Amino acid sequence: MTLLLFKVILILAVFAISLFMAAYSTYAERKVAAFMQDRLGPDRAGPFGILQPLADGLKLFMKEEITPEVSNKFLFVLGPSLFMITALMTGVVIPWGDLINIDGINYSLQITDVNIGILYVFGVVSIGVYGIMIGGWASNNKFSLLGAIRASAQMISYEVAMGLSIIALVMMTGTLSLKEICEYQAGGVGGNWNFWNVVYQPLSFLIFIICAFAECNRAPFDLPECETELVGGYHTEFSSMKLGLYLFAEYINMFISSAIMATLFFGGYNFPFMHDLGLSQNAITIIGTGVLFGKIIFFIFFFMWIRWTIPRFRYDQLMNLGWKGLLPLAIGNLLITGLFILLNNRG
Amino acid sequence: MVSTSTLISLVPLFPLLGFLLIALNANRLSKGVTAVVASGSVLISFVISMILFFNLLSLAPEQRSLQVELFNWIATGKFSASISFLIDPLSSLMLLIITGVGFLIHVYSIGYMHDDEGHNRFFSYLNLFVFFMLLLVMGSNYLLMFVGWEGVGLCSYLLIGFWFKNNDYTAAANKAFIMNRIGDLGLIVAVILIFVQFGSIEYSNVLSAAAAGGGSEILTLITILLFVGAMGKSAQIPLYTWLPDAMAGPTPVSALIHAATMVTAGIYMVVRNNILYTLSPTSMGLILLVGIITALFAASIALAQTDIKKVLAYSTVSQLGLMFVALGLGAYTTGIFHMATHASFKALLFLAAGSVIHGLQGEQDIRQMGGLRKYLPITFAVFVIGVLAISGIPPFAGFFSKDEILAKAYEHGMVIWAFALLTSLLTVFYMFRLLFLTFFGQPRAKADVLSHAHESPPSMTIPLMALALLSIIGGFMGFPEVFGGTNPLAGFLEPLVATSNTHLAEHSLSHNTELTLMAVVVALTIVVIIAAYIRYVSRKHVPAANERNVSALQRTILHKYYIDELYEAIIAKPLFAMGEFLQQFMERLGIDGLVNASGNGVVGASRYARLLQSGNIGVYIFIMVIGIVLILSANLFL
Amino acid sequence: MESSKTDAIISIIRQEFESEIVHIEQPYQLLTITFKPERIIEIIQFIYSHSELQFQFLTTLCGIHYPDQNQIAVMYQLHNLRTNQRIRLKIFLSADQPQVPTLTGIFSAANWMERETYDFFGVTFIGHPNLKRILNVEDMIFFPLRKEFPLEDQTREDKNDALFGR
Amino acid sequence: MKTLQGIPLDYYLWLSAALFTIGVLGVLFRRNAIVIFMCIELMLNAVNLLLVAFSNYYSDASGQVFVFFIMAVAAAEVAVGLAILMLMYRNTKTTDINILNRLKW
Amino acid sequence: MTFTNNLFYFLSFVAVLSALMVVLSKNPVHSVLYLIITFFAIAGHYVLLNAQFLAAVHVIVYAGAIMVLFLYVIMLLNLNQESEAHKSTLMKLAATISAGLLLVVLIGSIRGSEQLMVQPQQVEVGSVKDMGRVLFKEFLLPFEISSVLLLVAMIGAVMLGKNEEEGKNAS
Amino acid sequence: MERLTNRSKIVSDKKMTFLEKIYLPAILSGIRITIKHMFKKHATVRYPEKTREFSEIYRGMHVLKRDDKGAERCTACGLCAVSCPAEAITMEAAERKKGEENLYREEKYAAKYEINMLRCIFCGLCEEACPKEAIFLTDRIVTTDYGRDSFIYGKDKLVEPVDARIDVTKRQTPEVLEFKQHKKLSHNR
Amino acid sequence: MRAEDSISPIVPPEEKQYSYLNLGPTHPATHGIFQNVLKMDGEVIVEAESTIGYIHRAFEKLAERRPFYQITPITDRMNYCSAPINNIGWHMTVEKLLGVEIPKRVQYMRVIIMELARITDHLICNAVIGVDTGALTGFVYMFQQREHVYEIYEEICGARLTTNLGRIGGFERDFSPKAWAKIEKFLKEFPEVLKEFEKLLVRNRIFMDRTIGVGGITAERALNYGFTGPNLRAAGVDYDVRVMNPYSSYEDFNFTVPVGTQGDTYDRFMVRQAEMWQSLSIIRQAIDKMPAGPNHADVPDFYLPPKEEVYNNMESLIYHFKIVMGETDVPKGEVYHSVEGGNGELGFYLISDGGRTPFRLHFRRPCFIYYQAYTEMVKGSMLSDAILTMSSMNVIAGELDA
Repeated sequence: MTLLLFKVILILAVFAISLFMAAYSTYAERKVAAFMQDRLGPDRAGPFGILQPLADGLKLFMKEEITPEVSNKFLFVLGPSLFMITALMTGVVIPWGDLINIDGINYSLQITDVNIGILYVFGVVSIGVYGIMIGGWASNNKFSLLGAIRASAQMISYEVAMGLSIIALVMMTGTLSLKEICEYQAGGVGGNWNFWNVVYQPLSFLIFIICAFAECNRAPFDLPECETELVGGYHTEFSSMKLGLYLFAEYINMFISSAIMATLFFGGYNFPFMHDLGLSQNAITIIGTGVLFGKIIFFIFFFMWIRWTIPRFRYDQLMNLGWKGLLPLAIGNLLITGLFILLNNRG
Repeated sequence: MVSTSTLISLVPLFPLLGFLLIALNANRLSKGVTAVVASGSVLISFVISMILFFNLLSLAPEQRSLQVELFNWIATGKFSASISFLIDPLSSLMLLIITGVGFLIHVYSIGYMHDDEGHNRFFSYLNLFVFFMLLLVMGSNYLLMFVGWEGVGLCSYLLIGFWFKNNDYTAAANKAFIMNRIGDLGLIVAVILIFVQFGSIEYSNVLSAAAAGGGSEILTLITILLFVGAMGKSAQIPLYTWLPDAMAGPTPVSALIHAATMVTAGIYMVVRNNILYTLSPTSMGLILLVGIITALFAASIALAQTDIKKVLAYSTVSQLGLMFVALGLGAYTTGIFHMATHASFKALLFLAAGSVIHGLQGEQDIRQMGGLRKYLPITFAVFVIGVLAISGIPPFAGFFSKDEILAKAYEHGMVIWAFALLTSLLTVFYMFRLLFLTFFGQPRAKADVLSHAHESPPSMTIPLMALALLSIIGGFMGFPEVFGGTNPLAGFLEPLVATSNTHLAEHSLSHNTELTLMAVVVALTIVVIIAAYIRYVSRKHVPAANERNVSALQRTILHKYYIDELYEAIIAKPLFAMGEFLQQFMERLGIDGLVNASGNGVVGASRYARLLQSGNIGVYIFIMVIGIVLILSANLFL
Repeated sequence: MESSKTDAIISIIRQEFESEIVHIEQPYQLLTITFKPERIIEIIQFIYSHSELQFQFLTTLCGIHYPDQNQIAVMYQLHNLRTNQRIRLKIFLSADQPQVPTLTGIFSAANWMERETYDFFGVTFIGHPNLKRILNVEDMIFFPLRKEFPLEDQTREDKNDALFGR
Repeated sequence: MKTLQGIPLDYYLWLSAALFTIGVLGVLFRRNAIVIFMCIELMLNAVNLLLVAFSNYYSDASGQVFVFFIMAVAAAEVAVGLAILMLMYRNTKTTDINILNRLKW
Repeated sequence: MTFTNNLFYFLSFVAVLSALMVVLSKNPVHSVLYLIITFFAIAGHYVLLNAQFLAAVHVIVYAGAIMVLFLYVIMLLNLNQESEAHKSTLMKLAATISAGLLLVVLIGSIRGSEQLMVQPQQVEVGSVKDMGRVLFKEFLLPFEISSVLLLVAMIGAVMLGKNEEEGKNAS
Repeated sequence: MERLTNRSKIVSDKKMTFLEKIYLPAILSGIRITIKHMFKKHATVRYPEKTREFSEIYRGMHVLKRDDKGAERCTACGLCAVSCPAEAITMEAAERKKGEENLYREEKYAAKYEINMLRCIFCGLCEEACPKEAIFLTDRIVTTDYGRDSFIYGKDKLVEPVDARIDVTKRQTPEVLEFKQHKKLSHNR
Repeated sequence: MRAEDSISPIVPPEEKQYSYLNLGPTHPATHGIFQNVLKMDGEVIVEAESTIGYIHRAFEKLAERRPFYQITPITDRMNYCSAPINNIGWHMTVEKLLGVEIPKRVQYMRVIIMELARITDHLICNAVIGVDTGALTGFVYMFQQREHVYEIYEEICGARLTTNLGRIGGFERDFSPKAWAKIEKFLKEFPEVLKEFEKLLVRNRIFMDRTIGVGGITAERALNYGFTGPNLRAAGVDYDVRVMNPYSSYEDFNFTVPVGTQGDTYDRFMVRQAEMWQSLSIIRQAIDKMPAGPNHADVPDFYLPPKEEVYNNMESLIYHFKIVMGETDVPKGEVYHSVEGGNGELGFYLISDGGRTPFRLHFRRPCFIYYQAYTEMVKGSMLSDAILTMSSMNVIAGELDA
């Protein structure tokens, strides 16, 4: 098996898994919401309703495609596509697992280890705004426009705090590569006592997760699409699979942010005692990937959990929290981290 | 346990934090909180200084120099300066004085400034001052010292003009500031020269390079310029006139800045650079000369002053002169010793004077005092201790240090010794004059003032007592060898001046001579005290309120030899005249004319040129592009 | 409501507006005074600000059509919350061109109530800031609550609309 | 990255000259202030590209640092410029640059 | 070799074409989108030039922030092609000619230069570490100044964007 | 405004403590509640398989009752139509012919009896108005449909089938039930 | 080109560009159908105008054609969140006109029903405030409880939402044991859920930030606008019809009148929340004090005779016919009766000319009166605030348009 073939397979796998996770996130969202609200959730399609995502997808494909008369046709299609593409692109730099040995050759379960992985993620995420903006603008609907404007302002604002919170982490680990950050946390208990980064950087993690909520437009930051105010926000006018793309992309974003959170703060595919079990490398890698997905699923659940619990912010309060709350906090965290590193290096 | 290097950087940090905390929340914090924060921060620094001091003691003498670099501050080309702190015997001693005396004065201020509306502002300034002073003595290079130097100048300015609503006080603050700038000019030029000469401004580099290099003209120039700086800060002739005026500030300020710490910066600086001075005898001579003249001159002025704080201020100038005498003689440790003892008893005197002023609702004129013994018993007691200390009565602190100076002077020659002795006797006289006029005899204060006269609150008296204790025992740190044993202070400071000592001719006075000298001095002192007693207590002489009743000499002295007027006449007036001339002719005719002409020309030209302005931005851009094309093509084809 | 209190109210109003009072009654213990329509706003202002009356809460306002007299009555019901007294004021207007000054100057609440009354009965409230139909469509040409527009008879049987009839 | 090598430096010169000229053209061509603004960004980027190319050629990071600064300046410029544009639009209801012909006095 | 060259040609083609479209498209929103494509092409060039960090920053700053601002403003002002008045044909002609002149002059001045090869360097000048080292050592002062500039720009933008009436009400 | 009664009490406290200001404690207690509910009994009724228990006096679709012998009880007196506030009931009366005694209990009967279920508000007034125990509301639901026409329920849908009687005894008061046991009133069954 | 020619008209600054947003008629936040045209400057509302009447059904006109007992179903459809209060209010109005003495037991039963209705009303309003702030889960928890109340209604009258509950003079039948059991169950279960709901929102800073200071109105303005009910009490005026003009024996029960301070959304929320607790306590007291007695008053002219009599007894049958046809005599007169509805003072102004139908019936609908303040309350606030203000005012379209 050549490297190229392996990579192609890996890319396809990541693509498929992203879509799969997104599809089942919609299902999980409905189930979690239902369970938290003493309801049952979808349970008609298949046992426990597990075929519901397929049914939903089918329905979205079959629905009539409505393009508003006055909207800009090209942009109207471009918006959701762009949002989806950027959502999918992020998965490239995430280390899904450690090395796997096939026929004596070690392959890394990461599509590409860009040495500025985190920057890459930020770059791609910042493009995602266009999907929303273009879609919202092209709808030619005031609610959509308001939603789009809110979304872009919110995403840009929270990107700042998010970036700063990560810089503290980067200062600590000394690398921008996700793989290296992940390996920095290798071992854990029983190994060489490198704890998860969240132990060292709890504040950074807190800021990051809050910003992740905002970047994914999830409650309590779901202002761009809050149905009681803006009907549907930026995707009010969308129907059929274009709407599907928006919804899907949102869940993919959630999946990817969960993956990034797990990688940056919770050791990624590492798990405690991983080197003390005496397992073969491949086994460790496979278990590690499983562990990573466990962490991801927990975070996705956490996203939902929060969404179904707390109210949302108002636009100005959101901005206040971002600029006056999280940003100074992130800067403070940065300074403290810097101070510690300085003292540590000296002492 | 925190490492020593961290401890060092913590010393100045706490006063800075205190300052920031108070200054940023001046209107929010209550007075109590402010006082606790301000004094507490200095106390912490003091404790840390103590720890450092003992750390230092535990090291071998050669190793007693700790340097900690926080970060590189400026790095441009060859020039580099870092924020780094140097702790060696000299600076650690200074630290103890600054933080110790500083802390006591902070505590004193709690009582003294309690009812002032600028209470919080005052404490923030005090803390800032302590911070800068620490920076000054702890800095490991000239630049950092300069920063501290300027900083304390700034604080001094702020504090002198603390009651800025009074115009006179503001003028005094301005005076201090300007005088100091003259000195600072010398200092900064000296620092630049040092950099040019040695390629570095780190003490360690410079001093070792200088020691290795030997004397030269440039070194003399540097040292003289440095001394100009010292003259400004330590109030030496001719830059001394600001110090008496600086008494406009609150009394704790006078005690802290203008007696105990800031004014000794010059001493510190000279001692820090003792090698340079040792290598340039010319400068040494200059210091000696300036010192002795200042000492005598100021002492004579003090004889006739009637303001309790002014007397003390001139006394300070005089004592500083004495210290410079010691430095000029190459007796660096002696200078430091006197500085240390002086810090305690002069602070004590100032604070006691403040207590008197406080008790009399702001009265400062000694002619309006007298007989305060009964009203202010504690103040009286500590004042007496202070006076005895400054007069050099054994075994009070001043005795040892002054005696050491006299001994050194004697080694050098009789003339110097005679002048120094005269100064010292004058000191005794005016100090006892002050004491007798203030506390003995009949009360001369107005009845209503007297009826309210009261002892100060404990927050003021306790620091007084602490300082009094220091004034009593402080001398023993420089216990002379004559009485057996070794001089601990000299030993402690030995590594600092070791290089200098190798260059200086070794004098030594026999023990007998020294003891004789001591006896003579003490005897003379007692004589002078008796004279003062007769004049001011027995005969109840009180300085006349009216100037006409005094002799011409006295009047001259009272007017401080008309020095201020002299400065006014020979410096200020010509300067103003020149300014006027330049304003009238150069400015109006020459420069203004040129400027106006060009302006008028442009106006005239633009009357036509403005027709080009269509206001259309597109056209502008268009023209711009054409211009670029033209320029580029000119480049290309020509 | 005790009669003494009512009497006091009546006497205060009588003192000021004796000539305006048409009729006073107390059906079901609720003081009801009928006034001539001309000075009604003045009267309401008076009982609003009078220190003993202080009817400062407009409970409701509505019209009543009396086809026999060809009159439209406007009923104002006020409430003094402090003493818990209610009062009902009535004026009778000609049904041909009912006009009365607006109460919106005193009670903001009167705004929609008057619009509703206009909508239902065609009473023109002079000076109303925005007098247009509120519940019915704006191009309606009649005033539905007048009695000359009867609802269809409940028992009629000729109407047999497959969708909405019976 | 072995495959990536050897593009002549003057190719980049041509390219950035072309981009720059297009930017200039846009500035001259359009009347919409926002588009003019964007064309200025384009010109800046042409310069950036050249700087990076030079930086790579001389293997000196200074060129890239300059690009960094240009980005910072561009961000500042855009923030202020767009604010001015908003103000202009608020007052004149247009972004036509010719409307601002009162700037001449 | 050829791969790189092809990539270079492709990116250059995209960059120039979409740059032209920026100028020529009537709808400002399209202009913005074309400009974004141009920026991506330029980012691609950066990667070719082994400046990945700069490429990422370029995308984040230009595409992620600056162009969003543009789009934001255009959306807020609701501009479309109808709102732009067109220049007279004469002006357009003049514009084209002068731009062409500029191009000619630029080409003329570049033409003389010799063929220099851009090589991927052994020393990775584009890495974060190197950039940081240069930025914070040699260019520390400009760096600080540019931070001040950004701050000032921020304040300026806020002041300009502030509603005047609000200010009046507040006072 | 002074208090009108002495029973009032201010209930809203808008001051936030520091803990409340930092969001987290409230959010934590919130997510505790929601997670607790995940493991609680669900309130959902899986409708077509299971139905909610209706009350005995539920007001659903009407039924026109027959008596014990299978004859329609309605005598077309029209009270139900009069009492209907929604005017949903239409009926036409007819005289009973000979030989129809087993079909209609009284001499007069409703030849046509229609309820427009779109108009009907299920207020139950017709049931109360009926003096003949003829019309009852039941716990059956009027099913949905696509057209409006199909909502006009005629006798075919309203009259209970002879072989599938609908039990309404639960709706009747004990006194009525007891009264029906009387021998002399057996004609009333 | 001369410069002067091209000087553009500068738009005067006061003519800023505003956008108009149609909030409604069918917007998720307008619970019911009514429209608000908002003039917006960005997200800030500069001006608002309300258009109502989308579901106007001319109840006042309809009532002039209906016998008294047929008006009850009409009242159902005004505030459909608390229909029983409307029903019973109407019954009491007629009883007042007739001068009928109502047995204590009936009065207490009415209190229980009315307080249950108040709970459902407030419960929906508060749950919907939660929804409009984005917290959907609390809403679902609360709605389960509303379901239980509806089951109680169902046990009592057979219907759930539009109840047509009770008759003139009392109830059509006594509460069944099952109904009592359900009431007891509700009294036991509801407090827990309510507490949980409060825990989710009341001290949550996000919720407090969203609601405090939003859509506030001063007591003076509120009174001037004719506010009643929780909205008025939120502004700090403790006007409650149950206390000021007790009806149906409310004077027998011990309860407090919760008030707010600033009349903002949070106050309204808290007042409603507190009123639910008070209602629970009133129901408890009513059950404990419940006297024995008949389930209706003795009004042979209006209360239908028992069915067995009708089937068997000619005189009863005649009465039955008379009542159903609405041919009984009523006194002439003019009567105003008000009850404390879910949203405030629900008044019935009835003029009878002695005929079978009212001569004129006017409803004082609290929603209709206070909703006109909405435009004033949202001026200068943001879009999100406007929505919260609307939901916290609890505008019920049925009552608004009547």
